Amino acid sequence: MNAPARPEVAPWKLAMTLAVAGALAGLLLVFVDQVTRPKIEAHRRATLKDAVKEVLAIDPDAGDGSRIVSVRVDDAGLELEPEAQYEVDASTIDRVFLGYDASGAVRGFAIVHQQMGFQDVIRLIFGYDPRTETVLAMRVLESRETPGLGDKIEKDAAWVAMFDDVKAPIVAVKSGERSAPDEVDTITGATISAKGVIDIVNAALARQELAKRLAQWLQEAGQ
Amino acid sequence: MAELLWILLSAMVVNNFTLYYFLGLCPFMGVSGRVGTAIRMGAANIFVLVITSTCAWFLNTFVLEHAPYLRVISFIVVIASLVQIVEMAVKKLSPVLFRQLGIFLPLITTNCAILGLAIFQTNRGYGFLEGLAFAIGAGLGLTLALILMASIREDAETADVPGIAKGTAMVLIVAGSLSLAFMGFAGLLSSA
Amino acid sequence: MNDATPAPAAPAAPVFLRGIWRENPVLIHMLGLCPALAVTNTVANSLAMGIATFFVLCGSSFLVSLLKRFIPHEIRISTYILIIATFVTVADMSLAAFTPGLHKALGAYIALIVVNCMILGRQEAFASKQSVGRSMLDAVGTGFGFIIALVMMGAVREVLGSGTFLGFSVFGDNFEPWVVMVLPPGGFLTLGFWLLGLSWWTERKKQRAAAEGGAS
Amino acid sequence: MSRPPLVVTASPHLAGPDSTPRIMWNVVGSLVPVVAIATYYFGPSALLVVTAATLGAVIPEHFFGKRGSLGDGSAAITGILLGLTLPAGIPLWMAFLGGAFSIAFGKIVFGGLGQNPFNPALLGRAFLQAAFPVALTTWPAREGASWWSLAGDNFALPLMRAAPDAATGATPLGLLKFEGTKTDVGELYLGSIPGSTGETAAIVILLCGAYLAWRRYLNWRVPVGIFATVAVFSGLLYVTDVSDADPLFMLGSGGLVIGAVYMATDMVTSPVTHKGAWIFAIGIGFLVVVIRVWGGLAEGVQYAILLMNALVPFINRATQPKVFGTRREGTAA
Amino acid sequence: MRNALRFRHGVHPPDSKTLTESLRTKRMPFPDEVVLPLSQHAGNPAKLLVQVGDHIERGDMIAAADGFISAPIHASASGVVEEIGLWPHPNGGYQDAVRIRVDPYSAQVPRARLLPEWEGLSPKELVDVVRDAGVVGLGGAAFPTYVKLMPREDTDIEVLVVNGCECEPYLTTDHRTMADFPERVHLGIRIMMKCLGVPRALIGIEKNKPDAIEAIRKTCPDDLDVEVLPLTVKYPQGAEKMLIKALLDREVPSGGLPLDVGVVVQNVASIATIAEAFETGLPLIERIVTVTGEGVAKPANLIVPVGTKLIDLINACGGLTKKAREVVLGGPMMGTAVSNLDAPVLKGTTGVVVLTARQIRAQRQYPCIRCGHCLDACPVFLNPQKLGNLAMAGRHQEMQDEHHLRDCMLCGCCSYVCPSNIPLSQLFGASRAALKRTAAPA
Repeated sequence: MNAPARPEVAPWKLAMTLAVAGALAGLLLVFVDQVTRPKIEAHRRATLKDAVKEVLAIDPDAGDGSRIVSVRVDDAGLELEPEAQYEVDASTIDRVFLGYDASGAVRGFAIVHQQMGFQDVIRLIFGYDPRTETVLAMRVLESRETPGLGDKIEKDAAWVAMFDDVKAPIVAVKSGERSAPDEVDTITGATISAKGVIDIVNAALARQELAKRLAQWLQEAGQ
Repeated sequence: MAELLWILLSAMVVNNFTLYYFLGLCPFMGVSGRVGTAIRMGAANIFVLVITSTCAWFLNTFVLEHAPYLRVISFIVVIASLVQIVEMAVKKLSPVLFRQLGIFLPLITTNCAILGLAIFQTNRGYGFLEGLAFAIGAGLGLTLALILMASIREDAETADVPGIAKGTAMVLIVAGSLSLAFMGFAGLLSSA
Repeated sequence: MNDATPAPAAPAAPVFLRGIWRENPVLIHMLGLCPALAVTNTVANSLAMGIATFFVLCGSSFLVSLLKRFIPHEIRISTYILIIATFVTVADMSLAAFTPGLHKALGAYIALIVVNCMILGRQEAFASKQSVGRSMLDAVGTGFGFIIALVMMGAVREVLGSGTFLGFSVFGDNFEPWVVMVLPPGGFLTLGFWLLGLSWWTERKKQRAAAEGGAS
Repeated sequence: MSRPPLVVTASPHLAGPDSTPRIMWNVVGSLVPVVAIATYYFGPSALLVVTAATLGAVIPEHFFGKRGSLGDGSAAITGILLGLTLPAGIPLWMAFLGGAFSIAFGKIVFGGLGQNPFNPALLGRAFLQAAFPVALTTWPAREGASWWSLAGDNFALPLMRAAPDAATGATPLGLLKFEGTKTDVGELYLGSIPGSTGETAAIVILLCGAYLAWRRYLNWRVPVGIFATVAVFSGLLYVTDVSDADPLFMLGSGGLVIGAVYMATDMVTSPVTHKGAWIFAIGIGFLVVVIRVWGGLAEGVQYAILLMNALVPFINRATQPKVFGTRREGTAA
Repeated sequence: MRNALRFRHGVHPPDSKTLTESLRTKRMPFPDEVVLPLSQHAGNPAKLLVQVGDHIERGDMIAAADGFISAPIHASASGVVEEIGLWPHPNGGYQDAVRIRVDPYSAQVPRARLLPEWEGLSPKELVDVVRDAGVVGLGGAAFPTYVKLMPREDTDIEVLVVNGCECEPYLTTDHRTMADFPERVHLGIRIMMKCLGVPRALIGIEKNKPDAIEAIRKTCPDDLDVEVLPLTVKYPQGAEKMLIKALLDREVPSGGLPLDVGVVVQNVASIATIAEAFETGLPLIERIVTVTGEGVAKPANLIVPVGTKLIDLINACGGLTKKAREVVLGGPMMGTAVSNLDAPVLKGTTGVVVLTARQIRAQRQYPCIRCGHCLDACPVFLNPQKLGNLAMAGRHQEMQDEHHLRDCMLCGCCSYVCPSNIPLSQLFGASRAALKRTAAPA
């Protein structure tokens, strides 16, 4: 191959070869994309849906009559969507999910939000009942907090459970000193991460007065 | 503005590209023998990273919206060709600058920091200015790590390093120590 | 892959074995350090990254050696990168589709396989000059070497950093994990530690051999 | 007449009064009161932790270090200093591990005494902090307990987790950062506050440091520069209401005093020139305040020193002395 | 503006001068034989003029100067040339030397000669007298003195600096010269000033010699513009550059000479020798030597014939004690150790210091701990720490190109303060030698 006298190759030929190679590669990728994209997207939707189900503690797929609908949120107002869409922009909260329990009563909203934590952005979902102004449950979806410390916001079940039925807005208190229904402990050694999570929940509810708008919207819908 | 500053500082020290994300390790291991070289390499890196960030933003906004599966290919091809063009331009326009930085440019293109920057920037959904801050921060971070490593290595040249630790093993342990030290910046500005 | 017949001129075994240990891409040549450090905090991640890289390496070696006649010398690097990037994208999408958990854990580093110098290096140094069979042997050997190195890293980091191996508890529940091992400094230190250990071992072997040579 | 055996050595034929082992052992000696006061405040646990860390440092030095290097005392200093930066309640195996890491990866790998770029004790501590963040930030509270009681779970089995200790406190810095409460400054300087074993009793450490500075075994410019920078910078932030910590609090809290007096002044890892020492000290002071005020951690002294350690070769390069006869070019002759 | 009279950096070794500083100089009895090496000065060795068997009188020239930088050598005792050949030299090796058996019955009176009347001579003629008398710098370097007396025409000398510091520990020869022969010093200054055409002279004396300062001040003639300036006691105060810095606050440029700042420096003992040549008409054949140290039974300041063997000299002082471990020619900071006591006293031998085992630097060497004490000690502001590392790594060229190895005076301050006992100045000397070797073939 490496013969000293290499024949000169015309530039157009080089370009052609590259173009052909590029086209072939592109074609291949389009094909693979066609195959995998539905799977990837389905997975994404399923993950989100599972999280919604978890924080609202209902399972519409069990056929017990509970159901989840999605509500589009924008400046104009909230708008019920004909079919539940499991896509959400977590930084602007362009969509929330409304769950009804088996009896048909409103269970609450599931809200996805993200903000800076200690190391990086924390993305979480929580259930919220605007009528009682109570957070139902909280799950961290994505975080890169320090393993062993900050990641307790995800892995410490006892701590995560503190978000069950806590009054919003939540007040962060020192570890082990929770005394009121609107308080959540921080974690020793990971105060910032823990506070970050609490802040994200509060910020989501305060964002463009979301809590108020949700309550109002529910009232207008007569529920 | 505060957001941009945070992005810059984050890429530079908090999550330093080399010491936290392991990007740009090849020059970190290879070109960190002399402080002078390290500074030039760093400067060339900043330059290429800024170009990359701009390219990536452009591609993301106008091309990849429609064909995300072409991301990796288009990043690598477009960035590599652009750097090549810039290299030729620099050679023509300023031979001095080329002597200082030029030889590093092709090396940098196949450096994971470049592709890493483009991909991180895309994943995080940075806009144009944010991307720019990210690129400058990343570049400064790489330069900082390179300079620190180079000056430590220059000193170690006259040290009586045990035979089995000579070379890469010692560089890695220095890198690990630097990485430990940089953990002090964890959470910088995030609590404010 | 085993049915790829080696060229009769030279023995196939060295081609295959070389990359696995004696010229291990990570431990000896310091190639592909970025993934070797970034994603090896668990054995599972290491394996996944290793296999993805293995796939890309074999795929591109196959194509490059197959098409070497048609690739003009002037644009060979660009072509290799194009081929590698294609395989990487395929791997990326497949992982996302079939093992989303792993895909999330490996993150951006899958895409970064493209700039893994090891892969480009094998194309330039071997696949572009050798027959398909030998290229595949070389790719498989090097790929295995890469996986071995990654798993070595992952094993130390997971066992110490999480007290588990492939998710199974090693020390019991009361183990205090060394968190640092799954953090970036742990990556550098673990590789440094392996290199120290290996060179200590080689040194000792050399000394033994010298001592025996001197004695006889 | 019988002639005594004569030797021939190179000039100068006289040796100065200092020797490296003497410097090192003097530092060890000056640490004795610090260990004593730590033991007084934290009970036998403090002594145990310091001993474990020292053994951890000395044993690898003995087996893997250069022949006879144990006698120069530097490994002992590393171990004692590491022990003094740890909470009294941590399992002894962690202290031992930290000491071993300090010496093996912080020193021997670079060729032993004098060749290491980072302060080994702090490197060991940074490693421990990254490895066992919980254990390293669990400060036993001492109120009410008898002096003889152990401060935590010192005797946890190797590699095993410590039993959670019921009575824990928070350091003054932690209280300020995460709870917004401020500790009385008087307590900081004299006393019994939760923290690492060597963090308390700043006065004793300052006195020991003054002794070493007087013997020229440490460069006074470093601690002075650090204290001055911290005071000025944190004062500036205090009067502009950026931070709640007044300079006195900043100076007295956390590991600043022991860090500035004993860690930053480590000859091996601080600059050789006076100008460099000032730059080094100012850098440390600045980083300490930055990390404490804007960082995610309550305490930043160890990281500030390690980061500036990394810069030392660069600082040394940049502050080479001006050679005699090259300074006033033009005016001379 | 003049600062306190000191230079920056330097070291303070214990000066140990009390052993001999108050002892008046005595004349040593003539030994049985004297050995006169042909190379006793900087520059070319002298050219031999005598043969074995020749009978010579004290003061006769036995070897003539060879070339510009060289000096003649004169017999320091009357007797017979017994041997001309290799003989142990104080620098360690063997060198050509003339061995003279001293005539035990001789009165040791020199031949009658005309005393030169210095007042009537022109500078040129004065210089010739000094040259013919074989006068060299007695401070140790033994640089032929007459060269210093005839500076290039284009230089503008403002002041003569007389070096009476004697900063080396133990040595008291300069001290005694000033205290015992102050008039002679003044005469020497006069002659030098005339040669150089300088109106003004400064004498720098370290503060630890109050009697010397007193004597020089008291005897100073009114018509002579001479100022005695006490200096801080500090080593190496007697180095030319340091002395000029302390007295005049002028820095000799790197690589330059005192002439570049309008100064000529001369050691006080050499100046006295110049005067002696005019007072007695005798060439340089004897000098004051301090024999001292804890290893000598009876320390003394002796007027010694050049060429006296060390063993004779030491025996004249009661011999070595049991503690004696190292015999150093010159001061303990820059002098050289000798093992063979048959080596003779040279013109430049300021003292013989016998050190004990406890004093010498034979302890274990430790690695550099970067304490920076050497940087604080180096009087020329080098970085001995860096230089030492480079020297041990064999990177000599880098030392010269980037770290000013050439400015090192090998004063030994860095080695003295080094707590790790690293022989820094020795390393630098070796590096310079290595550089010279590599440069020579090219």
